[in-house]
Amino acid sequence: MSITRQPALLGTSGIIFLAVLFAASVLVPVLNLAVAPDSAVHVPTYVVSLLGKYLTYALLALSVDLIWGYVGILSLGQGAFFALGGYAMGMYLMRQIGTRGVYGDPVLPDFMVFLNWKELPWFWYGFDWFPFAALMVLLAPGILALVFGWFAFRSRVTGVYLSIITQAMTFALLLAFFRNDMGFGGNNGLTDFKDILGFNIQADGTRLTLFVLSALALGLGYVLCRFLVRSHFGKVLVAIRDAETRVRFTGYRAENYKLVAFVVSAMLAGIAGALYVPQVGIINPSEFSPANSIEIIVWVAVGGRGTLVGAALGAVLVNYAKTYFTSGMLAPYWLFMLGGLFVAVTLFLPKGIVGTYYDWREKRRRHDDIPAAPLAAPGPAE
Amino acid sequence: MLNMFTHARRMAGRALVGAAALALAGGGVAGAQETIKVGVLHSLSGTMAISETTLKDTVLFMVQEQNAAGGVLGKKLEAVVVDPASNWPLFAEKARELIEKEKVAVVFGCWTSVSRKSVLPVFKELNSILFYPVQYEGEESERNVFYTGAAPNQQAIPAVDYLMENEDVERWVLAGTDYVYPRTTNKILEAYLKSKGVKEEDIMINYTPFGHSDWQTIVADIKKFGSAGKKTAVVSTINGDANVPFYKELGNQGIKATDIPVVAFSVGEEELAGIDTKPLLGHLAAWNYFQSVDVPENAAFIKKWQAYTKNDKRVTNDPMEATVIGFNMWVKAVEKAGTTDADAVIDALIGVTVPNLSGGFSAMMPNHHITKPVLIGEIKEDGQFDIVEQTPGLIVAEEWSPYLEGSKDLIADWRKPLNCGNFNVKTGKCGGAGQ
Amino acid sequence: MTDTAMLAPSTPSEPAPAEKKELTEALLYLDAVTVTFDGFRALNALSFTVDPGEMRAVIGPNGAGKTTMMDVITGKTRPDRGDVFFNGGTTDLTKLDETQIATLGIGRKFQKPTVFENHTVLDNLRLALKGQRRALPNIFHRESAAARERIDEIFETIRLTEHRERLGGALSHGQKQWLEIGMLLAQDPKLLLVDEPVAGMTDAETAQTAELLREINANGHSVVVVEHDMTFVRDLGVRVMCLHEGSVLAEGTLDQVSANERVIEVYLGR
Amino acid sequence: MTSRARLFPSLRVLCAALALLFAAALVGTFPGRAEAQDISGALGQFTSNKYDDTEAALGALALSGSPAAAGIVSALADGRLVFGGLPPRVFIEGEGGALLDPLTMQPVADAPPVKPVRVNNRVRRAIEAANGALSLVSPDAGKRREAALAVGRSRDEAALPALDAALAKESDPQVKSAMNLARASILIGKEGISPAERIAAVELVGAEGNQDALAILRGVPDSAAPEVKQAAAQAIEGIERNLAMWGMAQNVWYGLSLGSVLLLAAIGLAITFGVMGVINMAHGEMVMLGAYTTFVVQEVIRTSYPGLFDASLLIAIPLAFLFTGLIGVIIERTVIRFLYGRALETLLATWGISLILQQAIRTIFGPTNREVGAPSWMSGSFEIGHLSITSGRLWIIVFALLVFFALLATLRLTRIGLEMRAVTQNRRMAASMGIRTNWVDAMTFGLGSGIAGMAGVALSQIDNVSPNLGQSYIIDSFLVVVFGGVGNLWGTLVGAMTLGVANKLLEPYAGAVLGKIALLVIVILFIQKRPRGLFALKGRSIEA
Repeated sequence: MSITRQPALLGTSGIIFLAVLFAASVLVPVLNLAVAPDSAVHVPTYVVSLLGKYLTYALLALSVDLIWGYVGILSLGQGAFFALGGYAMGMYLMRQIGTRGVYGDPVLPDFMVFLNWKELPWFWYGFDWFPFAALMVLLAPGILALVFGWFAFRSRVTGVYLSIITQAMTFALLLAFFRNDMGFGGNNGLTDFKDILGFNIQADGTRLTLFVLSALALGLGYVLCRFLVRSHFGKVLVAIRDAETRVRFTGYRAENYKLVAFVVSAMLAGIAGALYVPQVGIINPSEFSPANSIEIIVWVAVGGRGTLVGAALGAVLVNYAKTYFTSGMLAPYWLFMLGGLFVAVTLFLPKGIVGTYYDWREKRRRHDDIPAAPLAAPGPAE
Repeated sequence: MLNMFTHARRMAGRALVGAAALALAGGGVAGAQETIKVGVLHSLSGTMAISETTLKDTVLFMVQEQNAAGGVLGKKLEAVVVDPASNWPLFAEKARELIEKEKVAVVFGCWTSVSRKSVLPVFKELNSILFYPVQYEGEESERNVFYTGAAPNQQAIPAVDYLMENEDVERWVLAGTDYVYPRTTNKILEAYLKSKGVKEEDIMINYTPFGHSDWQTIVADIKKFGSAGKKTAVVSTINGDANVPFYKELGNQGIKATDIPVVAFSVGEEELAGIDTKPLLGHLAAWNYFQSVDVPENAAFIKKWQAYTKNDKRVTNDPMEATVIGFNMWVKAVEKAGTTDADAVIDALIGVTVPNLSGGFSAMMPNHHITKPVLIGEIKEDGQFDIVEQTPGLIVAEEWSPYLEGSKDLIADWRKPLNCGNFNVKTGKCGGAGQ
Repeated sequence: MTDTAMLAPSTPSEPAPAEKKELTEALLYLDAVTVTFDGFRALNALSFTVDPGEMRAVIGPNGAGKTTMMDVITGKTRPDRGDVFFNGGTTDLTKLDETQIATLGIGRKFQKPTVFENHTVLDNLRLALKGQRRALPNIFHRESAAARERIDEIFETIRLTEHRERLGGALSHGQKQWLEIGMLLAQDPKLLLVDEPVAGMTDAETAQTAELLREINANGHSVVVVEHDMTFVRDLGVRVMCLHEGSVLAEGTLDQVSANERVIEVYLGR
Repeated sequence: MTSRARLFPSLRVLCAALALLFAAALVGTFPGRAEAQDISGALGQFTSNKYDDTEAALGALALSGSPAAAGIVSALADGRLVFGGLPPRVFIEGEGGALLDPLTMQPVADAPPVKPVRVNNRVRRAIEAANGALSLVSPDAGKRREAALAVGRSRDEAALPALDAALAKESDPQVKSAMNLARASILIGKEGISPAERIAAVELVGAEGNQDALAILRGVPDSAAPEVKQAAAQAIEGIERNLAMWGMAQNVWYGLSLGSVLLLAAIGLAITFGVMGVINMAHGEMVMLGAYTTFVVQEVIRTSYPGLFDASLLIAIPLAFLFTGLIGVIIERTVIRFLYGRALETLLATWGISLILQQAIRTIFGPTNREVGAPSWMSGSFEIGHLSITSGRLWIIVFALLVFFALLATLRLTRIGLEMRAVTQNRRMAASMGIRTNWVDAMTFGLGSGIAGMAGVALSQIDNVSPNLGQSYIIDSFLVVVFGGVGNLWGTLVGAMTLGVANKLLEPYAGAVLGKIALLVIVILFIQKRPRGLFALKGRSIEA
C-alpha cells in the first residue's frame, strides 16, 4: 500500500489531485464569468453548483475513507454526520431569512409559524450568529461521534456489528428529524434560503465563492488526512485495522485511536454537509436515510479504499454518472447501471480504480515483492 | 410501462445530446428552437415513483395530443423527461438543468411538498413556470408556480361537511402521516370542527411515520375511540405507501364503513388498484375528480388515455386531471400571450378558463390556484368510486387558510397593482406579518 | 488517558502467610487459576511462579491449556477463580486489560505469527518500540536518534536488517516469527510470553531462534516459551513445566520431566 | 332522545318495523301471514335513485310486511335491485342478468336497459336495520340473535314492546339472553322507570364488561336516581379496570404478531448473513420477489381458476420458495462466491443487486402497488375474552413459527444441513472430507433466499406489494439478527419476539415514532453491553 511507502507528505497522486483542484477553482470561475454564455467553453451556473455539490461529496467520501480505509471502521451512518453539519448550516440560513419569510415573522421560520409555534425552541438560539453556527457544524457531528464512538469502541464492537449499529443510529435520527415536533421542519426540512453572511445565496458570485470554498475545504481535508495517516498515529490506525489484538498487546489503547479518527472523520463530514446545503438550497431528513450512507461507501469502494484520492475521485465519478443517467430517456435505466457498477467494482476492481492503479505501479517498481494482502476488514466470523 | 419507452425513444436522440451536453467542458446551449420544450420533473425511481410515474405519462400523452392538434403557436411541443429519483436536492438540480440547459418554456412536476419547496428558489431565480398538480397544504402562493391541485378548503372541509350532514358524525379521528400536508390539514380541520361546536374530547389526532406498516395498535385505538356511543369517522391524510397496510388492518379488525367510515384525501384510483377493495366497500375519498365521473368529456378522455397507454385497465385519477387542466391552461395562455416568454405567460394565465373532466370549467384565479368542484366518493368493489356528493358550484381555493393563526390575514393576488403572494390585509403591506 | 491509572499498582488481595515470601519474590505468580468455557475446563487450579530473569519452557499436549494460560496472563481472558500477580505481588493482573498489562511489561508472541502485514518491517518495529502510546501526541510524534539506534540493534539481533523496507506481509514464515520476537524486544518487556516460536522453521532457523531467546534472556528479560519441539526445548536448556488438562503435571529439568511416568503417558508417548 | 334519533337515522326504519311486529304480535299473527299491503309505492320510490327516497322506500317495505320485502331488501343489499324503462320500473336481477319482477319473481318480457339502485353507507345501515327488524321473527335463531343485538345497539325505546313480544315467544336461551341484554340496554336510558329496574339493567349490562357495555352505561340519564348513578359508576370503573388488563394482554399479542413479522423478515437473513457471513443487502428484495410471486399466482388464479383463490397462498408458498431460492443460487454462483472472506464487500455487491432487482420489478410490473387479496380463511377476527385476534395475524404467527422450526430441523437433521454447518465451520476440512463446498454454498444461499421468499408471501398480506417492499424490512431484519446474535437461530427467534413486544409495549406511551426511536437506542446500547448479541457464541479466544 502506498500509505506506508510514500516518502513525501504528498505522493505524486496527491500532488496531481491538488493541482487539479486548484486548476478547477481558478478555471471554473473564469469560464463562468469571463466567457460569453454562447461560447463552447462557457461553464453555466448550474454546472458550477453541480461541481460544488460533487466537491462536498468528495470531502464526505474522504471522511469515510479515513475510517474505513485506514481503521477498518465501516460506518453505515456517515450520512448522519453530513446531515448534522448540514442542519447546523441550514439553521443559520433559516435565521438569516428574517422577515422575508412568507409570514414575515422576524424570528420564527415559516414552518413554525403555520404549525402555530409561539416562540423559538431553545436549540435554535445562537444560530443567527455565524461563528456559533460554524462551531456547531463541527460540534454537532463531533460530539455525536465522540459519544457514540466512546461507547462502541470501548466495548469493542467491531466489524459488521459496528456497521449495523451505526446504521441503527442514522435510522433513529432519520425518524427523529421526520417528526415535526422536533422543530427541524419535519419532512420539508429547511429551505428557501435567502442569503449567507449578507451575500445573496443565488447570486453567481456567491455560488462561485461556495464552489471555491468547497474546493479549498476538500484540498485542506485531503492534506489533513494525508498528514494523519502518515503520522505515527496513522500507522497505529492501519495496524489496528490489520491486527487489532496485536496492537493492544503492544500497549496501544486501540479504542482511543479509533475514537480520534472517528471524531475527525465525523467533523469532516459535518463540514462537507455545511458546504453542501447552501449550494443545493435544501436540507431534509432523507439525508439521514441509511441508503445514502451506503452509497457513500460505494463511492469510496469505486475510487479505491485506503487511497484518499480514490475516495474523492469515486465520489465525483459516481455522482456525475448519476447526473448523466437521470436525464433523458436513460432515466428509467439508471438504477440498473448504478447497481451494475457496484457489482462490477466489487468483483473486478476490489481495490477500486486508484487502488488497482497503485498495485500495477507497485508491480512495475518491485518485481521481488508479492502484492500486499487485500484490505479485507474483519467480517462477522471474527 | 413499455409504451412509455417507445414514446420516449422518439426523443431519445435529443435527450442523449442534452445529457452529453452536460459534459462539463461542454456546458452549452440546447439546439434549434423550432420546437417548444416542455419539462417533466417527476420521480421515475425511488419511493415516489409509485405515484409520479403516471403523471409523467400524462404529460407525454398531452404533448402528443397537442402536437396532433398542430402544436402551439405553430411549433411542435417537445417533452424533456428527467428523473429526480425521489431525492429532494436532485429535484432542485434537475429543475435548474431543465430551465438553464434545456431552456424549457414550462415545467410540469413535483408531487411531495418538499420537492416543490426544493425547486421553488430555482424557479424564482430563473423566472420560469411550474405547474404543480397535487392537492397540498396550501399556505403558499408564488409568482412562478401554478397550483392545479386542491387547497385544503377544496377537499378536506367539504368532506367533513358531508360526513356531518349525511353520516351525522360527531366524533372525529384525524389520522395522518407526520409531514406538513397532514399537519396543516389537520390543524385547519381541528379549528373548523371546533368552530362547528365539536368538543375537544371528540377529536383524536394521530401521526405516524412514512411507510408505517404496523397499524394494529392505532386501528385498535380508533375502534375504541369509536365505541363511545357517538357516531365516529376517520379523516385520513395518511400518505400513499402506508395506506395499504392501514386499510388491510381495518379490514382484518372488521371495521366496516357502516360503523366507522374513513374518508381519505390521498387515496385515489391508482392507490386502490393495489388493494383488495372488498373490505373497503363504502369508505370514502374526497377529490376534485373521479374516473367514475359520468360525463362525455371524461369518457372520451379515458378512452384516449387507455388507447395511448395500450392498457384498457389503466385508471385515471385526480392529480392526472390536475395535470391535464394545467397543461391546457398553459397552452391557452401561450396562445393568448402569443409567446412562451415566462412573464407574458404568467400574466396571461390568470383568468384562463378551461373545461375540466367533471363536466364543468376550471379557472385560474389571481392567487395562482384554480376553481374546482369537490366530489365525495364511496369505494366500490371494483376499485372505482361511487360519487355520493358533488358540490353544486365551483370552490375557490383558500391558499391562506382563515383557520390558521399565521395566515388568517393573508391574501394572494398576482395581478397589478397588488402583485403579491402574501399580502397582509391588516398591515396593508406585502410580505406576511411585515413588522 | 488511563496510562497514569494503570501504573498505580492495585493492592493485591492479602495472600496466606505461607505463600508470602514466594509471592513477593516472584515476577509472575499464578495461584489456583481456573477457566472454563461452557463446561470445558481449560485451566484447572493452575499454579506456578516465574522468577525475575528466569526462562521457562512449557510443554504439553494440545488442549492442555497452554494458550489459555497466556490469555489469562495477558488479560485476554478473565479467570473464573484464582489469583494472577505481577511484580512481586504488587499488581493484580486479573483487574487489568491487555493494554495495561502490555505497558506493565509483559510482551506476548502469538502461536500464529501476527505482524502488521501492510507496514514495512521497519514500521513494525517503530510501532512496537517502547515509548509514547497515547493517541493525540502520536499525531505529531517524531522519531528520536536514540530510537533509530535501538531499532538498528534489534535488526541486528533478529537478523532482518536487509529486509527493513519490505512489507511485513511479504516476509517468510520464519522471518515473521523473528520479526514478532523483534517487536517484543522493542517493547522491552520484563516478561516475554512466546507461543511456539519455531513452528514451521528449518532446523537451522530453530537453532538460531533458541540462540536468540537465550540472548534475550541473558539481557535480563524473563521468558516463558511454549513449544512442542523437544530438541528446541533441549537447546534452551532451561526449567521445563508440563501442563495437562489445565494444571501442572510435572516440573523440573527436561530430563526429570521426560522421565516422569505420567508425562510419558499423556504426552511424550512410549 | 332526539340526538339519538339523529345518531341512527336508519332507526326510523327499524322502529317502524318493530312497531308493526308488536302490533302483529298482539293479534298473534305475523306479518308474513298478514294481508300483503301494496308496496308498489315503495318500489316507485327506488326509481328516483336518491338516497333519501331509497331509505324511505326501505322503511315502507319493512312496514308493508309483504312477503316479497325480504327478497327486495337483500337484492338491494347486493346490488341486484335495478331500475329502468319509461316510466321507470324496478326489477331484481336474477341469475345470468335476467330481470325478474320483484313481486312475482317471474322473468319479465321486454326488459328495458337498467342500472342498479345506488347505495351509500346510510342506505346500507338502513338495509341492516330492515333486515334486523324482519329477522327478529326469523325462523333462524342466529338471525334472531343478530337482530336482538342490533336492537340493543340502537337502544331505541320504540323497540321495547316488540322486543318484549319477541321475548315472550323466544325459546332459544342464547337468543333470550341477547334479547334481555338488548332490553336492559334500552331500559338504562329510558325515562321514568323505577331505580330498582334500572339498577337491575345496569348490572345485566355491566356483566357484559366490554366496550359496548361501557358506552351503554355512560348513557345513564342525569335524571336517574343517585343510587343508580352510583351503581353505573361502579360498573363502569370495574369494566375499565378489567379492560385495562386485557389491553395489556392485547398489546403483548400485537407485539408477538409484530415479532412474527420481524422473524419472518429476518429468518432468511439469519442464514445468508448469520450462517454464511454475507452482508446480504438484497435480502429485502428476496422478500419482495416472494410477494410478487404471490401476486402472479393470484393473477393466474383470478383469470383461470377462480375456484382456487382460497388456496392461492398455499400454492404461492412453495413457488415463492423455489423461485427466490433459484434467484439466490444464481446470485451466489455469479457474484457472492467470489467474495467469501470479504464480508464487507458483499455489502456493496448485494446492495447493487438490490437496486437492480428493484428497478427490474419496477420495469416489469410498474411502480405502483399490486393487489394481493386475502383468502377468506385469513380475513376477519374473533374474540378470546376481551382479546380481539385477527385471523390474518394469527396465521402469520403460526406460519413464522412453522418456517422457523422447519429451518431448524433442516439444519439439525438433514444431510444438507449437516454439510452446511460443516462448511461454515471449517471449509477446508469439509472439502477434504469430500463435501462439494461450492454446491453447499449455493444451496445455503438459495435456502436463505427461498425462506425470504416465503416470508414475502406472508408479508404480502399485510403490506404493500411494491418495488419498495424490501427496503422497509432490511434494516429491521439486520437489527434482529445482530440483536439475537449472529449465527444463532434461536437468537433470531428471541430477538424478533423481544423487539416486537418491546415495540408494542412502548408504542402506547411513546407513540409509534418515538417508540421506534427508543427501541433503536435500546438496541444500540444493548450491543455495547453484549457486542456479540443475545446468544453470543463463547469459546477459547482465537486470534483476530
